Amino acid sequence: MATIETTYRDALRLALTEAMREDDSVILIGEEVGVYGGAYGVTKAMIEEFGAHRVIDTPISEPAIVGAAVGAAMTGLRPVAELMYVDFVGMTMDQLANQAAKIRYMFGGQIGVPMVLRTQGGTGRSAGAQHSQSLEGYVMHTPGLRLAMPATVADAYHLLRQAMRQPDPVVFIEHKGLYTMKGEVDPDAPPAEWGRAAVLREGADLVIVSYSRQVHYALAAAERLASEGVEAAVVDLRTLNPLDFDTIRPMVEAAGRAMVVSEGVMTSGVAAELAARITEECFDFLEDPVLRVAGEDIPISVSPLLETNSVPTPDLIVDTVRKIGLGAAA
Amino acid sequence: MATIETTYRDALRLALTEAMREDDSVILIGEEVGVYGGAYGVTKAMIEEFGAHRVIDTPISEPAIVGAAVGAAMTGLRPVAELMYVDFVGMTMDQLANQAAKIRYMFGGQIGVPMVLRTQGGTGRSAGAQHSQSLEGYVMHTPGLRLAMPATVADAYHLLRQAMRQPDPVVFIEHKGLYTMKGEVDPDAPPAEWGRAAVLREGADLVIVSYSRQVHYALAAAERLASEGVEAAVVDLRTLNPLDFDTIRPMVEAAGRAMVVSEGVMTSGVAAELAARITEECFDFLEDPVLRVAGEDIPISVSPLLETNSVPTPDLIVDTVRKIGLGAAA
Amino acid sequence: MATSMTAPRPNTRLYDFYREMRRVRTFEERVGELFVRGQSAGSMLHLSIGEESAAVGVGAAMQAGDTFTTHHRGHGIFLARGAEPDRMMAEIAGKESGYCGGKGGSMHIADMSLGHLGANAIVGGGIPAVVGAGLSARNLGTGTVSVAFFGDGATGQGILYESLNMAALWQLPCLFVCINNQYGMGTRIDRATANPNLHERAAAFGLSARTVDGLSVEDVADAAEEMIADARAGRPGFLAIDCYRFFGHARKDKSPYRADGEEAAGRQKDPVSAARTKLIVSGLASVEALDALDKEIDAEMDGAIDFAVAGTEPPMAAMFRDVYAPGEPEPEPVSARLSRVLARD
Amino acid sequence: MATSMTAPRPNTRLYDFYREMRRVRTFEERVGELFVRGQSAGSMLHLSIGEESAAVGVGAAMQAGDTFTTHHRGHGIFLARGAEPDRMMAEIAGKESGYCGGKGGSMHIADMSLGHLGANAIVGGGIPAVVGAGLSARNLGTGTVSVAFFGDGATGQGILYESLNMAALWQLPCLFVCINNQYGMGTRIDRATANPNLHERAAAFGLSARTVDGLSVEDVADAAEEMIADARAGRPGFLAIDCYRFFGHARKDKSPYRADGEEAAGRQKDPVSAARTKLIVSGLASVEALDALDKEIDAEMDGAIDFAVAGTEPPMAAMFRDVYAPGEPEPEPVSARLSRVLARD
Ligand SMILES: Cc1ncc(C[n+]2csc(CCOP(=O)(O)OP(=O)(O)O)c2C)c(N)n1
Ligand SMILES: Cc1ncc(C[n+]2csc(CCOP(=O)(O)OP(=O)(O)O)c2C)c(N)n1
Ligand SMILES: [Mg+2]
Ligand SMILES: [Mg+2]
Repeated sequence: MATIETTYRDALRLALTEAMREDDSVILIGEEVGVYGGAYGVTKAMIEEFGAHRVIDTPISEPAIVGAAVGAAMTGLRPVAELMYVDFVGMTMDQLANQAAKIRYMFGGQIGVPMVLRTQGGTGRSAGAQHSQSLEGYVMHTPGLRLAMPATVADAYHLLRQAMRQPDPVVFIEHKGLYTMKGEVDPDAPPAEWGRAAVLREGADLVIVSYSRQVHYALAAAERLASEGVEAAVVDLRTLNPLDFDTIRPMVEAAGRAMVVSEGVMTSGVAAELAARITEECFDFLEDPVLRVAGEDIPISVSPLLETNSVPTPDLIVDTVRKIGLGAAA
Repeated sequence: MATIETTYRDALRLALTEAMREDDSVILIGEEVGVYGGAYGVTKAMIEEFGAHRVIDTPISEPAIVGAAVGAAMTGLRPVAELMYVDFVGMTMDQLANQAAKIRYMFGGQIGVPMVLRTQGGTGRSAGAQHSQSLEGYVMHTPGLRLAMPATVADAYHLLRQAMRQPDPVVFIEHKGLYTMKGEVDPDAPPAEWGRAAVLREGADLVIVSYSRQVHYALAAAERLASEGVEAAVVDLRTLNPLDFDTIRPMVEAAGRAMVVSEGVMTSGVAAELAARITEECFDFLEDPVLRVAGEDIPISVSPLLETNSVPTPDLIVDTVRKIGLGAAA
Repeated sequence: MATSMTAPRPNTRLYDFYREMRRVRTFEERVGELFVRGQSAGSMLHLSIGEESAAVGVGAAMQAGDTFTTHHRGHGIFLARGAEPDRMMAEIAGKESGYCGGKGGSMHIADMSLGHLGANAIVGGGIPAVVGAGLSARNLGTGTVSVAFFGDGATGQGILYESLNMAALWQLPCLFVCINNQYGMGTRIDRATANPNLHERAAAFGLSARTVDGLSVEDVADAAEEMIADARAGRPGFLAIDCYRFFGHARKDKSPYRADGEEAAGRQKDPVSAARTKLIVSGLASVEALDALDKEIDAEMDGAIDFAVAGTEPPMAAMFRDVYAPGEPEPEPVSARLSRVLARD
Repeated sequence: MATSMTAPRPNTRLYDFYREMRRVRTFEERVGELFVRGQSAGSMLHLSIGEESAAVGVGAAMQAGDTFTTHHRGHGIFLARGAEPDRMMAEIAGKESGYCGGKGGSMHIADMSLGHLGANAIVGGGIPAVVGAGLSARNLGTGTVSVAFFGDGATGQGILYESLNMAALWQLPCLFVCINNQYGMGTRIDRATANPNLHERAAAFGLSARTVDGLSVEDVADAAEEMIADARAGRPGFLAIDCYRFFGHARKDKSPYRADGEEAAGRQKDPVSAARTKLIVSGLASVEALDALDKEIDAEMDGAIDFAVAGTEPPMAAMFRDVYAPGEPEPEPVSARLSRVLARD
């Protein structure tokens, strides 16, 4: 295969399909992954190719879905479990954090739990407080869980392929606002190293560190800022565990300014970690504190106006940079 | 009542008992809170005074315990639910984060959920990976949930009394290592304002910000440091939501150095938030990055040696301060 | 129940049931319209068409002061318990004039004054709250019952069994109503469980439990009356109501996973037309009278759409409100924090 | 099963059962000693004395390759499936020579080579893993069965019902074994549920389900053999085993919530002495032979204590190992991070 243009959704399906063709031990398990084809269509028609024993529709039992995936992963299968919304992760946190994440450690390294938990999060569909969250912070705070959050079509494919090869449990969070996004991917090209951030834009004035959909907001903001004479670099973390500081450190040291952009709520979340970490690593080079542009510390409303403004927007990113004294207002 | 000397455990019981005497709508609900008297003895003999309709022993059903408390709180009772270990919060996160925390907001302010979820966490009993965690980070990352973590006997009493008067859900996390600690409390004295941090030690060289058991480790470390000529202030946050920066800001600005000490795992946890926040608030005054002394990014072992060293110790605090170039090594 | 009608009408239970069921159905049809007109907040709209007897039959058996929670398909239930269609539709449109000021939407409608403790977007999420409400009723001696409404899909959720067990153990005034429309999204009940006789599970926990055919709203109401009376006396129950989900799971789902024949057959189980036919055949109401009633209801529900469309989105200032109680400081907006941080010198 | 005995012995099933049950009991008594000697890692030690027939009866019915998970009271089960007492006791003491290198302890013992997918400190936490193991067995065609062992207390946990439902729906080779020792900590089963006939719940989900009296290990084994054969053929089951928890919940609990009379009566339900008596009465073994066996076992278990006590704590270097797979970078220790941060200039 050469480079193809496709959507984030189809790139995900391609990754799942190829892995299932290559390895009989890969199974999909979750609500509506089979006959329905996935709530967001990612697994469409896969049950027809792979059958109901490998594409497993479940009852609405999130805790046991994750728990069954744990047991399957310990006994020879490579389960890709699906949580329809990351908002449901709360009911699975015991199986995820007390079982999947700790089994290798508690049992002294005897065995791992090579499973992927695919899910999706974020705002954008007026889906309300229980279907619009960005809960990667819970996952990132749990040692033992890898965490991947693709922002691009190419990463939808490659990160998912890589996630399915990890020896440890990976939580793989897609963004509901990206499924129909188009982009290019070369499935045969060697992917970027797992755990390595991608520099999507260079820029000498400021480094914006982000992941998932907010990467696109950051890029849009950077474009606008460029027209105002400010050059912002944009880094897509791709994975939050592992977390790549080797890429970020020299960039921030050079620019002297960093902003982190995350859709998760600000307090005690991913943005806090990134800000604390960048500060630790680059303290002497920083001209300002690392700027946290993150989700508001509130639930998400169904009202589209409130929903949109409950998480960072390109406007907020631009306005913040202007406040630094860079750009238009400067 | 005047000042009494008592234990953390008994101070908690006193708070619960007085509240139940004053207000018939207060109930306790949880596993073993009644006949057994609580796994750590906090509710000992309370069922005898208040009866089984108010001190409610439950089946082992954490999700429904929290869910029932939510419903009770919405319909006129003042439930104090108990999770035997904070490690079980994973299975209740849906009821806690999607229901209790969001009900007021989702329903447009119609009603609140005035419940307290009492639980305990931390290391110290060789209880292993699933009974030794410090999971306040999950709670602090959830808008809508108040979070109190008493370090002293006086706060065990006063914070719990205050928690039971809050209009919103409060997660109240005790420390299993403190139950037998003795101290003084005057139940009749007006308590410190809810949400206000306590300065337990003044010191011009460094501000150590902590909460729960680590406050005592910080105080012990500060004592040792004082003998080396370093004066460290120690702040006990008491509540993590609300979070009091008005107390901390001038202290850090004056000292120019801050350390945060938390038993929770470092990455994306409470220490990250505190470090990020202090940096934001006091950037121009900081001579070093805020130092994060936190739980290791690993599960807790049952082996006492590994367990002890998986979370901050007074030694680690002292050594870190020495590394700054303050104290003995300087 | 809040409906304003002018023409004299037969004073029978079945007629009232028909009227309420028709109101539910027409309301739901209008929700569909709202969506098509691009006026709904999002597409996560779950219509209860085909399930009206559950809402109305059980709703009629409840009393003032009784409380309830619903699942995501709960419009009909709330209507049957007295909701104003205007404010419901406005909420579904995400407007400030809605029940929750536009923050909740279709899946999070609630109204404390009518005992509605809340719809829920988490399957099973609202069930344990009725256990808590049952504790309140018991301890405060209110004499009220609390009813959990949920779908067959929620029988996959462990929290249901935890709740059933507690209610039975403590003999709480609770009723668990499972609206079995045969589907959880695209999964037919026989692909979700090996034993679709759902009430047997509740019986095993010690509740009085039964299944009733939702085709007859009178049967539903009879069962509900008995079981609610029992619940009020401390004998909690579980009532499964068999029906059929006429349309897709949510607005965009066309149910490709169902054979046409199955849908056609399923839609025969129509409690609204069954009630209508019975009213006419038994001479309790004339076709003309019912047509007139239907028109009245059409007008009522058209009014709800107009009300919703005319509403405004909640103001930005509402965003930070209601996270905590009135009087508590609101969370600091990100932009305010950033301004503060950057304005430091 | 790993026991090294020298004397010739009667080759009967009951004798073997007795031996294994006695080994379990003696092991547990030694665990108590380990604690008293201050050599156990902590006090969260849950002894299975009184429950030996469950471990041994079901354990004997399992085959090599079959997998299982246990609850926190799982020493006996693992012994019955071939565990080495030495390494178990060392794990309980938190020593490097233990099954999990001293990281897991009593509540997290596991051994993949013997099919032990892990004990669990979360009540109910290990149950869904057998559903996953059942999927593996089905998809990979291994012909193995996976057994979840848990206490009556776990019937409060919703995840049990989710797991039962899945196993029945997918006809997986799973057996759910509920060791009903009448108590969850201080809560007697009749204070935890309105219907203590626990197997009825599983039946309602479509599993074959029954209760057996744990006094007779032979009865337990018969039931388990049948149900495991059924499970292997795709008919999952639920087996409740009635017994009595002889001592407190954990080492420090003296069961003040139980009347003396109740305990005395409960301890009559002793599967070990019942088997012993039957062996003697039926002439299958002499008192002397059994005494000799008991002594052998005493020596074996004394050896386990010695082995555990002689072991060393895991080295500090083990702390950051096994969070992720070998070859993956280990998490950076806090002190290393701080050194790096502070050494920046
Ligand atoms: C915990 C949880 N899991 C999954 C979903 C997604 N979901 C929403 S409705 C639904 C089907 C529910 O079926 P049922 O309970 O029968 O209700 P119905 O839609 O048929 O009225 C699913 C899977 C959800 N909202 N919450
Ligand atoms: C999820 C969870 N809740 C509570 C506890 C505390 N706890 C440990 S054992 C136990 C009682 C369990 O009873 P049962 O399942 O009958 O097992 P038994 O102890 O009788 O063997 C409780 C409540 C726990 N470990 N995990
Ligand atoms: Mg349904
Ligand atoms: Mg028990």
